[in-house]
Amino acid sequence: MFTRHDSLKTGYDVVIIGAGGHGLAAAYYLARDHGIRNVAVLDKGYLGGGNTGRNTTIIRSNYLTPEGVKFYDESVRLWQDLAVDFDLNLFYSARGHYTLAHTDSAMRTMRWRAEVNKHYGVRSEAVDAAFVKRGIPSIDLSCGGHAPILGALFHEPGAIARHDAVAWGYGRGADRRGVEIHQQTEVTGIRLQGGRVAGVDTTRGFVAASKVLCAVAGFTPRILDMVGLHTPIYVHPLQAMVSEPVKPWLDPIIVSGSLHVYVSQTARGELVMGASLDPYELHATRPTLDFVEGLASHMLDMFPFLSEVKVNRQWAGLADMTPDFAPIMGVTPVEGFFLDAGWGTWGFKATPVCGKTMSHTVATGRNHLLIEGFTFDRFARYQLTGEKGAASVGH
Amino acid sequence: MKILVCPLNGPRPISEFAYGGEVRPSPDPDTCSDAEWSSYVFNRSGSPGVKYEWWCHIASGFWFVVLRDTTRDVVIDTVPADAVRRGLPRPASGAP
Amino acid sequence: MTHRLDAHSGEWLDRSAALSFSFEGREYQGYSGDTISSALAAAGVPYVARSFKYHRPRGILSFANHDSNTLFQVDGVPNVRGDVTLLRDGMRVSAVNTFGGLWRDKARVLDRFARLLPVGFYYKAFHSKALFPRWERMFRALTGLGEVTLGARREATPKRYGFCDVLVIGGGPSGLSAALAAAQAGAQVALVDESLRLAGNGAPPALIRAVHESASITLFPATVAAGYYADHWVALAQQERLTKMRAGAVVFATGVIEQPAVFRNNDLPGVMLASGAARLAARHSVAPGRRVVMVAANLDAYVTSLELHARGVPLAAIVDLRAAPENDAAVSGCAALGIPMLRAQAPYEAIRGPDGGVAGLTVAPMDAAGRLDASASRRIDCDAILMSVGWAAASQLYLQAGGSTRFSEELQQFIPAQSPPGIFAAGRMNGVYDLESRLADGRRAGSQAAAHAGHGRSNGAAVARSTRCPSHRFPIFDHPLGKNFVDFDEDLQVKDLENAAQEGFDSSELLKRYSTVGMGPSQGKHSNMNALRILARFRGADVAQLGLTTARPMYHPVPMKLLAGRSFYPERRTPIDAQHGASGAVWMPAGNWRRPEYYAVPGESRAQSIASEVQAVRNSVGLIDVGTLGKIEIYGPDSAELLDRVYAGRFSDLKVGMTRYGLMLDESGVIVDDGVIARLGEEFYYFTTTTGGSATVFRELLRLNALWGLDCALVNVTGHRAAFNFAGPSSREVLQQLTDVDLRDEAFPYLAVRSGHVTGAAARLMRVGFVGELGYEIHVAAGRGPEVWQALCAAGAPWSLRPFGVEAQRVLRLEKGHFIVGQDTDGLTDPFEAGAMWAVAMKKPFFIGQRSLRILQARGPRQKLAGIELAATAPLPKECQLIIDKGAIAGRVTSVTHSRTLNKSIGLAMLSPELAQVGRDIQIRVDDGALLAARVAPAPFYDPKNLRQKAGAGA
Amino acid sequence: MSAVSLELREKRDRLGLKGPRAAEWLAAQGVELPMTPNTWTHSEGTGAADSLLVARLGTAEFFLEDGTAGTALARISPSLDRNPPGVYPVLREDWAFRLGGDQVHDVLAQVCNVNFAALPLASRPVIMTLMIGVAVLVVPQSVGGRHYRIWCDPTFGPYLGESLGAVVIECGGTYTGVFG
Repeated sequence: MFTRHDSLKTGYDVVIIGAGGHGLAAAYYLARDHGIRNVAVLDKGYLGGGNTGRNTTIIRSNYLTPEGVKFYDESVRLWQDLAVDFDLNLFYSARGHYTLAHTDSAMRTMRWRAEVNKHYGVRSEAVDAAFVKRGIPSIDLSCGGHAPILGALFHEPGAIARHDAVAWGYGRGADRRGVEIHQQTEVTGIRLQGGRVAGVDTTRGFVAASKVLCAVAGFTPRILDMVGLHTPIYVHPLQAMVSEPVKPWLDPIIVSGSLHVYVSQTARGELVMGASLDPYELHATRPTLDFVEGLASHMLDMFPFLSEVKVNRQWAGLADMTPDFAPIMGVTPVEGFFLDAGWGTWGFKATPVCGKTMSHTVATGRNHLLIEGFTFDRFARYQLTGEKGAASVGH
Repeated sequence: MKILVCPLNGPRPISEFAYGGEVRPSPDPDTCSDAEWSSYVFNRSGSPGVKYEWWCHIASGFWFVVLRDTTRDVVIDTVPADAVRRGLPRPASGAP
Repeated sequence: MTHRLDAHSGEWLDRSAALSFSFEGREYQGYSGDTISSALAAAGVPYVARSFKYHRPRGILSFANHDSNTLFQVDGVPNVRGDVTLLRDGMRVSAVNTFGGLWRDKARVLDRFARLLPVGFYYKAFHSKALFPRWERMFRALTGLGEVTLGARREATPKRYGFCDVLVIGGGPSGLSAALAAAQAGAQVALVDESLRLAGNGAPPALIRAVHESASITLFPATVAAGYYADHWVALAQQERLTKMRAGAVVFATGVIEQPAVFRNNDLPGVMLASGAARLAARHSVAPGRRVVMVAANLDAYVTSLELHARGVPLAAIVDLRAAPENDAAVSGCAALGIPMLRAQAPYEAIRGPDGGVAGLTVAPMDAAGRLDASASRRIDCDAILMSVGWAAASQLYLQAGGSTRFSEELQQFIPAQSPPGIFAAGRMNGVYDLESRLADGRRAGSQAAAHAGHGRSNGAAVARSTRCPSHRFPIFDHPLGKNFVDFDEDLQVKDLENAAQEGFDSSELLKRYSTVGMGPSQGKHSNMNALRILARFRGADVAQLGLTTARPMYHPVPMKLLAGRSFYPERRTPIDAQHGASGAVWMPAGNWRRPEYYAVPGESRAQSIASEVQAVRNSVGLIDVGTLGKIEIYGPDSAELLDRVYAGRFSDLKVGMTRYGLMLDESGVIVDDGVIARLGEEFYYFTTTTGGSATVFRELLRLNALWGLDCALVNVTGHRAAFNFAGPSSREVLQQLTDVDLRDEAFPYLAVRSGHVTGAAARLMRVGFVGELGYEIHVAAGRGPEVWQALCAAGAPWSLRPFGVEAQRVLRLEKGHFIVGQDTDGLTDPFEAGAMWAVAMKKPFFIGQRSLRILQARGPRQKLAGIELAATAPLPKECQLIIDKGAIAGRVTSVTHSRTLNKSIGLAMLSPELAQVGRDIQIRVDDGALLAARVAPAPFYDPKNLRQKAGAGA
Repeated sequence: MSAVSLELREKRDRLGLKGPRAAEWLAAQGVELPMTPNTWTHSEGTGAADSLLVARLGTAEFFLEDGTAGTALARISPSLDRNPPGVYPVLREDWAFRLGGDQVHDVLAQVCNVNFAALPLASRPVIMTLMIGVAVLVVPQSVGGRHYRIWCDPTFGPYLGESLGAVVIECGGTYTGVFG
């Protein structure tokens, strides 16, 4: 699938930091759509080893703001053709997505999202508890009496995919088009000349490049320090866990903001479960017991019959958080330095559209229209996007 | 579960505490530029390092300041809240 | 035909207690003390499972829960661990993942297509948009293991916190001696062991006895240390509960896990790990077979052979991979028994018999380089093949604890390199193999751990690691026809891993993800080591250079019921909760409170009840419990200063005895909370916050007070005070009967606050309210709340008082045009946008959010909150439906209701500024997509001059 | 007596105080104060479990609860009405529980992450912690058998009582004085 390159060239047209889904997607589209093939993708670890391989693989476009909806809707469109583009089965599986509402204020937010979605032709509806029960007959609507379900936002196109395969597909596609992927190659510094990018220092030597794209969710601030840029991004761990395989019984994807649960069942029969962000800053992916305790408890509130189902494994990733729950993308004050960051807990679903828009932005030097709402300078201008809505829970 | 040593209540599991974010001195609102102010309001020092942080022991409502290595999740020092006013010693980065 | 051996003194069975159980619908017998696996083995069932992918027949492999062959569906519970689950009388056991049962599993045809299903095949097939959905349905039908029983009840098991000085994980010789040494040093010790009985695994009986008798050692048998977490916090999973153990220090005596040899058909039923066979025979008196071949690469093979022979199990041969076995009594012992012993021979292929099990083993000579000469291979007839070729350290927990390991070429095993403080390794996991050394190593670790926990002095004489290598460096043998399995959970063969590496997945992490090696229920316990060896061979590297994948909890999978425990949900109730219930309250959640949405009256619909509650307030008097509001007192010389800094308005100039509305912003100028601030003294204020904000606002005020070092003190009385809003034209008349406070306008004007008594209870009365009628907020001590509430209800009865709920209050406040923070405002709304600048004192020297407001003023509002109204006849739009202007989104309805009082529908909407002009016509998109006409209207809608509240003028 | 018992106490006279001069003022009222933060003491010398309890919460806050027959608070409270400077009253409407019995630590181990069994009673510690999610004030006492006095916000009282009670009863104990 990939070529192992023994040595780095002295320079490339574009250096992409981070061989995760986003970085590889950008490389893929740079090569495929913009004819820029003299590209190196550098990763301090291994391909797809960051959040690409640690997320809960949910793909949806039921966002709150017009900027968000248009952006993620384009992503969903791209997802659907990816397997064929790659000639690689990504197990992209549209299963329907329920965001449960347990309070009337949550119900209000669901309707808000549904109305904005429908305005842009995205299939979402605010539905009542009876609809939820029809879609998920096994669910306990009372949630053990703790948080009765009043309704939900039902998002029909909601899907899951085999996360690792996405990185492999983009990696192989880029590799075949001449892009070099260098794993175990850490960027240790970025050289500037007259305020513009000249190249990057790595653990394997200096590499010249006039354009550098940073796509290292969870590690963004460390790279930004190298070019002296400041952003609102702060990093908290996000944990997840997976059960051992059981025969499929759960078709749709379920999210509950109040209970801090999201869950879907993979093609292997495993239940993949996530919850909310860890409560404090940490740059390590250590797991915690409180996390599995809380998540298991809330899972059993919704699905009491899972009492005997066993948790096989837990893990964590590092999430770039922003104050308005929207990414930070595009050109930056440092000429030739491009940013694809601030992905919080929702970066996986954006992989294809980030590749598309960032490759355009890197190739032309101008922000793609779809990312105008996510620019680097919006905070200085007090022009935050309203993705946070009224609530403060965002999966 | 992580143990945090509260200056008032002693060692307790971290679930007894609320995290108050990094201690960040504010620029003088009357003299600073809009850019300086928006940077203070929104920007964060997101890189890993040894940072002073606000922590509150929930049951007693006791706030104090923790010097923590955010890479290893190791507490290096705890100081009373009023130390923030008097000026915190600069952390020797990469401290034990 | 049974494989049960004659009874012997050491067996774990109670032969007087026969148990009957069913497997795949057939009845069998076992004994008390049997596990499901041992009972099935004794019963001589040819095989017990079908494999995950190819549905090949599988038998018992590790008898240690280190493989997924013995996962069963038991009485409706999926994936029960047969190796370690005790047999119960009447158990109904069946295999998982079969179609039409174990014996005639329809999916067994997959085995024949194995060639067509190489690793990652599913990434390369069936991904046309048209085909995938069909293929996926098929795949989902085939996938998974056991089946959940929908509708099964939730089991709430108690969890507990545990505390000890030294936690020892592992009850083998080193673990036992570590525990005893730590206890003798004065430490409180917890000793955890997986197996059903703490049998010591070959430790001296005296040691076992001493541990059992020690008062300072708590034993946790049949307990899995499932995960290590920060600061010596270990999850102990027992049968029916989770214990969260906090230790001062931890000793990892977790031992080693036996690894299979990899050769063609090494997964046939009857091919077993030797240690598993030994346990079966010793504890459960089950013979692995009638004619057994031992594949050997270490001394354990010969020791086990002697044990088996002693239990009456005939050995057909010992096939040693090495040119020369150890010079040891066990070896000569086997020779003396006349067991045929082959050397420098390797297993080439296991022969399948008619019943699907083993009929023989072909062995081939192997040269020093490990090459087999298949032409010279010969067959040995047998019905069981035991593998004793090596071990892998059970270092998962040690690695989770931050320990680091290095690969020892001498021992062919990862051994501890560096341990963090309070973490100690001992025994075979530490590379120490012979019994005396393990005991010594345990003593060393135990005393070091005790010392670390503050007991005794560590006498840590390091113990030399073994010189004899217990593990073969490459027990993996190619075969042109493959079926030489590395991972039994995932049906992975040697070539699968080589192909994956070939495709570029040539690091241990990538190999794991692409091939799924080690991702099954046994988490690589029997497969990671061999997979690593295969990868190393492919890369031409040493195992040491590649390293292990990250070890994560759980060590063994843990049922969610244990992790969840009982689940506690703190719920708050106002002091009036019981009275609400008695008055027919229909509850709604409000944060962790429950509040009456409205009070149901027999014969009235919900809408009628809410309407009547509204009318009561407008026309006579109503009573609502507002006890969920945050209530804070602030005392001291700097009280006014603090309030001036944290609220946007000014409170230092508030007169004693008066109240004022307060708006709270964050640093970015966004509205985050609001409330009423009452000045009760020069240096004493009492104020309220929103229900949702009370805890966070109070905590933030404490922080700011600590930061600023002001001379004032904050007291949170939210739960300690009951609060009601008593409102309506008749409220004064009714209340005056119950209070010593003079309620006349001149004595108690609008927005004033007074202290006095209501029905004898000390009370604070504020002439304020959300609902726009003459009214009083009444705050009393929580304990007096119920009697005051009842007195008000009784006194109001002649005026047909109604208690009213949250819904009625929403109508009433909307008629007054009051916004609700969080409903009518969102996460970015500033006071300019909310039209609340009247509550902001920009001239103050400082308040939180002030600096940002200056910037926002220049930026200008992006949206504006405005009143809207619709004709009474128009359908009522829903909250959060959109305002559409020229086909674009131009805002949203934040609140809307039908007002009987005003005979029209009214609401608030967040609009684009150009639309937010009184009189402007707007369009709302409603459910069916139609556009509904509405008009921007001035708020308040009701009593705009606020005369009713100010003057208290009756209608 | 059963292995473990939870008792919901009837309301007694209580007084909460904080502020820079609270200690000084209490001393002036003849109340014997605990000197170190988060400790408690019995006033009126007796040391009997039922006499006036004085707990120091942090440095500058005090929580006093009278015995059933106590008169101390009735005596000193009135002089608070003169609003002495630097002395701020704290309304304490807490629910109060008494948890005791041989198996008391089995119960506590299921509801709280503090190692109560290891507390040094001699130093008379006051514990402010979270118990099944609720902030509580805990005072361990040994007079009349090892037991714990627990106070919580009254709006959490029903939840804490019902939840603790359930655990206690499951451990073969009794829960008395249940309200409503």
